[in-house]
Amino acid sequence: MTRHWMTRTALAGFLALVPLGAQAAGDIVVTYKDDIATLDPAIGYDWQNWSMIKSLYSRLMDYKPGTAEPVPSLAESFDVAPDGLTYTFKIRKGVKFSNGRELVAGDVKYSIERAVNPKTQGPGAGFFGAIAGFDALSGGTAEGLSGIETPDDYTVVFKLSRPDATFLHVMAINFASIVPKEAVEAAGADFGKQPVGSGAFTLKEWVIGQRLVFEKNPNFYVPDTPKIDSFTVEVGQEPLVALLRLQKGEVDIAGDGIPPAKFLEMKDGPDAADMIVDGDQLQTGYITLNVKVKPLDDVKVRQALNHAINKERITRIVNGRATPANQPLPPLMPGYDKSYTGYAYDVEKAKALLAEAGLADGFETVLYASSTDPNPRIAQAIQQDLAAIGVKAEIKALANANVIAAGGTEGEAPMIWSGGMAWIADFPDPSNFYGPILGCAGATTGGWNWSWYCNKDIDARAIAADSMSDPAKAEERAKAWGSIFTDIMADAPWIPVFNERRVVAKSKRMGGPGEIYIDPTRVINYDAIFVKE
Amino acid sequence: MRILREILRRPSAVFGLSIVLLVVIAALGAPLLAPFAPDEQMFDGLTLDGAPIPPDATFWLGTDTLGRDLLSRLLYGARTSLIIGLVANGTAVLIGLTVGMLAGYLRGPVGNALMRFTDLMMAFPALLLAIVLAALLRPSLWIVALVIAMVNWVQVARIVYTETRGLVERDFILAERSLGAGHLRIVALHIAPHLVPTAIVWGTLGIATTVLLEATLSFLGIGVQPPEPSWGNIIFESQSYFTAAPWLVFFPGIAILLTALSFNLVGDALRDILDPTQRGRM
Amino acid sequence: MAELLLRRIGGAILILFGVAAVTFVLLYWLPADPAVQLAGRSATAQTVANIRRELGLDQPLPIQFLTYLGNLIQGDLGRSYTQKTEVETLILARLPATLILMACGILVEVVLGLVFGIIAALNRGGFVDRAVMTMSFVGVSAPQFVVALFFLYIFAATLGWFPMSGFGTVNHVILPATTLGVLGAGWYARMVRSAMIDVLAQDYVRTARAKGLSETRVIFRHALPNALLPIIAMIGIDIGQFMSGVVVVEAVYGWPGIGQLAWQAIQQVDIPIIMGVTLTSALAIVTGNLVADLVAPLVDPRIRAR
Amino acid sequence: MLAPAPPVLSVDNLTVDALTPEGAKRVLDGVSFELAAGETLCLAGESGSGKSVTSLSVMRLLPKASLRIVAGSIKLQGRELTTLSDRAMRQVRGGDVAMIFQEPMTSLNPVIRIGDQLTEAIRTHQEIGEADARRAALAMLDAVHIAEPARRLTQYPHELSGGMRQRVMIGMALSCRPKVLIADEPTTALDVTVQAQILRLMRELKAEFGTSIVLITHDMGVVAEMADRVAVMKAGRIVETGPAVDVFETPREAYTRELIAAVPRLGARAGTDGPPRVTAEPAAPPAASTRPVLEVRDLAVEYGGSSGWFGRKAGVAAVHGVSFTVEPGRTLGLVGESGSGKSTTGKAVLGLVPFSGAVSIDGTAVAGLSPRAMRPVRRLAQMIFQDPYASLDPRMTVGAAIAEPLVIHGIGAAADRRDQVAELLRRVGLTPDVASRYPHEFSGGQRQRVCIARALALRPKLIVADESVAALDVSVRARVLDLMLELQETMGLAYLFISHDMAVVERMCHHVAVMRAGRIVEAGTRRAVFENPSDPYTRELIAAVPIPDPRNRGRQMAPAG
Repeated sequence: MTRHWMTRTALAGFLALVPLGAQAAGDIVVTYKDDIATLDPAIGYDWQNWSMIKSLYSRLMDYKPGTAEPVPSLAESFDVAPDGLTYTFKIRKGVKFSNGRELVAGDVKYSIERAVNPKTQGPGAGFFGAIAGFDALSGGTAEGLSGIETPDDYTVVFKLSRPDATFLHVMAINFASIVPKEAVEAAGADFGKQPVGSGAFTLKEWVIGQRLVFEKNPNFYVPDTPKIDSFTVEVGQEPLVALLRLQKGEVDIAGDGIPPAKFLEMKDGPDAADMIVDGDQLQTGYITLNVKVKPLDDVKVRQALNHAINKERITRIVNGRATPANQPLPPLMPGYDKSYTGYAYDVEKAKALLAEAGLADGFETVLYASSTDPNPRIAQAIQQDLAAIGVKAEIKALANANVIAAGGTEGEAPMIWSGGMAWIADFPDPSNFYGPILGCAGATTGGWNWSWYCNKDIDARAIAADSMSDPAKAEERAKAWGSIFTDIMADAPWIPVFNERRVVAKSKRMGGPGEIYIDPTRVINYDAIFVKE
Repeated sequence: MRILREILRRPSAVFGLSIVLLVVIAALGAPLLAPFAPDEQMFDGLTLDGAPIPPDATFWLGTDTLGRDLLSRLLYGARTSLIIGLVANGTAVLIGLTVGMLAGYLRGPVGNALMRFTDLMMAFPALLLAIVLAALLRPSLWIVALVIAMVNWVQVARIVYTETRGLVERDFILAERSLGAGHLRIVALHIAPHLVPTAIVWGTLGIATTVLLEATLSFLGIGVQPPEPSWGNIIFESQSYFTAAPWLVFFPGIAILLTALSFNLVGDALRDILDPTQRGRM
Repeated sequence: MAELLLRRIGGAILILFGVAAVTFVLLYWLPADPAVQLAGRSATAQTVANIRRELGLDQPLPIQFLTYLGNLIQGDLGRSYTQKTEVETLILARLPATLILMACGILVEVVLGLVFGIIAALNRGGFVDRAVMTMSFVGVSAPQFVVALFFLYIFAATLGWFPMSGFGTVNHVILPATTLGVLGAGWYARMVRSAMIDVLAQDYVRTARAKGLSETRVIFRHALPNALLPIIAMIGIDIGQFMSGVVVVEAVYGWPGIGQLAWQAIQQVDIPIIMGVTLTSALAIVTGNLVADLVAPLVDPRIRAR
Repeated sequence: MLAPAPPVLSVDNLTVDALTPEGAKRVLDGVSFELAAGETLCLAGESGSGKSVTSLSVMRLLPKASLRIVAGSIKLQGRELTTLSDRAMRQVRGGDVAMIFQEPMTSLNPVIRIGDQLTEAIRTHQEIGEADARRAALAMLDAVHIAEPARRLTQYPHELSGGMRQRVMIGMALSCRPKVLIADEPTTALDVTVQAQILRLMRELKAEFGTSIVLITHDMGVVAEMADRVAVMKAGRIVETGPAVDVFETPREAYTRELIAAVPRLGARAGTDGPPRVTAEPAAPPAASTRPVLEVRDLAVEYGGSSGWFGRKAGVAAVHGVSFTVEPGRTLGLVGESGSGKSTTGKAVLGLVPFSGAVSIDGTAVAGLSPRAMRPVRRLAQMIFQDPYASLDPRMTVGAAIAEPLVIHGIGAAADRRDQVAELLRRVGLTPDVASRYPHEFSGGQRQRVCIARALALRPKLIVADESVAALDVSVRARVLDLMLELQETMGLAYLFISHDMAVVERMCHHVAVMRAGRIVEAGTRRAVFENPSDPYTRELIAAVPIPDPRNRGRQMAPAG
């Protein structure tokens, strides 16, 4: 049996993959280096599958393409109670899963409960923390969420246990994608490989380790969407090789971006404007300074380090594909404080601060970094900057998982360069930059607050800001958040280094504005991209 | 002396020996020879776009992607390679000798257990094991050396085992036993000296393997930690540049190849000289 | 013969068990916590604890290992942490590609090794011999990732003769297989040469010559089959080398085999996959040795008699 | 009488150089001989005399890289072979001149069936089909008297005994009816009974096929048995040629005389009890009253047994139920053919292989003794091995090697040991100044003397001599044997003398035990065993020994069974 299977697969693998040079106008090829992990929306949480899951499933809410503005999607309309604790969604009628069944309110309840249920082992459960009954379900004492009600097939009512200004964003996040119960149960743990959704595309074929083929969903409820007939994701492609193939016209989008070496060459090339999409994303690269490790427990030391880093030079190492940062929030994020200047690059001041802290001769410390290029190089640049003020940092360039483990262990990692694991916002709301990475909640074993910074006052202000769920108060709320982050910077638990721009290479035939290739909420917006005639 | 004379009669061995000497000189003399500090990220070492600079009058072999002088890094990298080569391989040969000799001489349950353990190690894909160990132990120069030693002793053990088995069968060992010599005496005075050539040969050939393994581990980003230069991690840091800045891959690549080649050539010549029964073989 | 086979298989199973145990313990001590990994950055401590319990990671090591072994015996290698898929599915999906690559690599090294080894042996001590032997050391001394990058630069990027990466046609396999085979070819050339020199000095070769046989017949009918005996054992052992080689070669050439899978898994500390790939490799190595043991008697009647 | 026929093969002034890193070295120096039709010419000489180089030169099979014919001519029926093209030479090889070699065990290709190796030889020289060639091969196997010839065709060499393989080699050599057969030590590796059969076969076939034979041997017994004419070689030259009877009875050269004199003759000691006296020491009285130095009861040894993961594996019994005693100052000869278990017995006696049964040395039972308890016993019994080179650590000077037992047993200070070593070296006929040299600087005989000196260092009562002279040339062998006798007389040593050579055993021993397949088939005084053998196997062994007397030829051809 096994042998039969092997010969067949080997042959199929060998014969079926004819060179993909000339494809039909509506079919495009996207490449990635790594395997696509899973297409289960309750589980998938990396930037490769993020955009694919977006296009396979639909959610109550979505964003206007290329923007951060939430709009109803599966929901025809929604209604928020004045206290901000009850959300009522009216679901579009006649929406069908790719297995042919109509999507109803029960599916919404099932899907969100599934994302929260500990058995699913989903990483996104925490996003739904405001829904009533969350603690019972995630604690294992209940089977469902008491806060989700379905009065009829086309109405879903969410009851929150506390106001949550980001709730509409949460309803647009991948984890809130709607899945049909029967398909999930039929596929069991393999649902991620046999996805059934109601999004713009359906998965037609998945050859593990080689490619995935997505096909247009003809019944998709958004008119004229998607624009392409299908897209094939080829995995296991070295970014550099993908670029060369892209220049030959064999590939339409090089998903991993442009390797630095190639970037300069292409940027100066004649087709740069047509082939490179370069834009901001909701990302900040930072160095965490562990407030529980000596001598970083001294705020003066942390401030000194903030002054020591030459961010301009670091952006040069990434070929200028980033902008130096001075605060945790990226510029695109509401609440970003344009007037804040942060800590300037000033070696003398840094030395003076160190001397004030009684460390005029510097100290020794350890800097963790992801082992994937360019992070070890950036770490070395940081190392050299630190050396200039007498701080000797030993670099540990490790696999991400090991860095994450070190960061989540109290007293383990004095400094971590976040690159490779850097925070990219799940949705465009400043609160998304606080809780897990700077709030007290994240400062636990296994948490992502690698600074172990915990300021109860700030935590209280964060909760207050999040409770301003009235859309009218959006401006005020953003301001509140902005001041939270600049106040945090006074304590200097981070050295914000840069906001990396996203650079995508596409073939010349791909049309549309840059935003749909570097969509702030979708990465690549497969629903919107199209092929020029 | 005889060995040196014999080596000098073999052109390929002379070539190997000269490269080995060059590498040793580079390693020992790096501080004197290197035009720049190996980890100095020079402002003029990168173009304004952040691209490395090709070989020119200032930077003879060009600069790397952080604006450091490649020549200086290569010279210091020779230290890494040699240290790892000597330490890792020395340890590997020592472990291999001990295990192989004990297993070959003792046989019985202890010898059997040792050999089964060696078989077990043989069944591990060496690189995978090294990678897991490196991840587990968190790499530093010495840890990488240790990891390599833990992977590489197996071959030596197998060879020493076979050789010891052969020696034990020889009449002069039987003669020693008939004279009433104890195990320790037989092993120390009559078996170990016969394994010296093997140790020397593998001590040399193994350096080549070790240098390659270190380079491979560093190439995969789990070897010697930056900014400590190693020929492998120089390539690792620069591999995405290999079309745009081929010198960053070419020079360290050649350095690794030549070093491994020269140790192989010298080791091969030593095998020829020290083990006349093997003359002209492998 | 049957008893020997049984003993061999028994030994192989024990070795696999040992590999499983050693790998399991090593991975257990890895600093990375799979539950934290899985839970992702937005997880609460509660979620992490839930996941740890679901995966059985809260159990003591021996229990975890026994559970793993129990599943293993039923052919269940567990589920990948990151890919959420049965590990055996992932491995089986990628194994054919690796097997194709390895088969081509072995072909390259054996063919090159035989040709050059025989040429060198027949010209023993001469210029050709020395040239071949020096070249063989160049092959042996060239790190595979450097060869791979050089090949890519020269034959794919600059000359454009071969695709840069990928899988599917004969053209795709040539560069990776050659990269993989160059190292072995060096060893094989040396092995074949020394085996041929040994065999050519044997009495039966003298007998064959004394019979008045042509040199071609002496070499190919009388000497080569005998010289192949150590080579066959070598191919068995070589599988281990190859398993290491494919990690690098597949990484550089983007070959969709289990080496690539292993490398991804190691970077993501996806323990079930690392375990699975290690066991698969060990199985391949052990099987390779076993097959070499079984093939040897077909070539050498003396072993058959034992 | 007809005019003498032209010689089939004539070798004239053949000169061969060996190419060494130090330059050319002459190994054959103007060798000339002729071989008449139907004649057997024996090239006799000790190792290194150039016999084999001569025969390989005729076949043009000298290894190109190391040996080269620099002068001389080789004519086969008037046709010059030295200048023949390779292609033509291949036709000669195996067609006109065939050759058989010393080692039948390694001379046949192990991975090719006997039948294929035979038909290959036939088809190389005859234009016949496979089926005919197989018939011819079968006929040849029949001609060399191999049982079940048809089955042999499908077998591999390892499935045949040494004697059968040599028969196959002969059959293969004769399959194309060569004019000349060169046999290079064809029986040296064979047991004496098999040797007798092979020699008989060669004689038979020579008549049947009308082949002329060049027989190369170091064994003067074989020469006497086979030769019409003899050419004696020494150091690359032929020193004497002539008809066999003349050479044996009136040798002209001193070397030839020495060679013949050195050959022990079976029956030479007939009518006496012990070995000849070689010193003026008074003969020791028969040691009836003292206890034996070695007493062995029901000794059994098993080989290859092991206890592994899958239960105990039964081994092969090499020795079963062997019992004997050795008296002080006496020699017990343990004689038998290869595989009879005699060497194993010798090693077991000294506890070098695991055994069961009872062994006591000078009254101490050694079975089950701990290594520590065994040490005093070790001083009483020592061993001399077959290959003196292999039994000395090549990385140790001979002085250190001889002192080794003293060091091990903690006897004497360093200076004393030096003196003792000097004394021991003198004792075995070497000068003390050689102590600082390494084994490879000595000749075979000298090395064996060193081994004897080492064995004597602890002043043992018993020496186990395992084929101690088998690897030595005859002339050297005689001198070493004399040394051993002398030591026995002066030091009162007892020997357990293990040998396959009946004549040597006859010369050396007081008592003899004949072993076959792990058992003693006959034992008694030497005189009883040799003059009145009671076991048929003993009789066969004795009858098979060639006698170095061409007039007595064929005596052993009596059907022995």
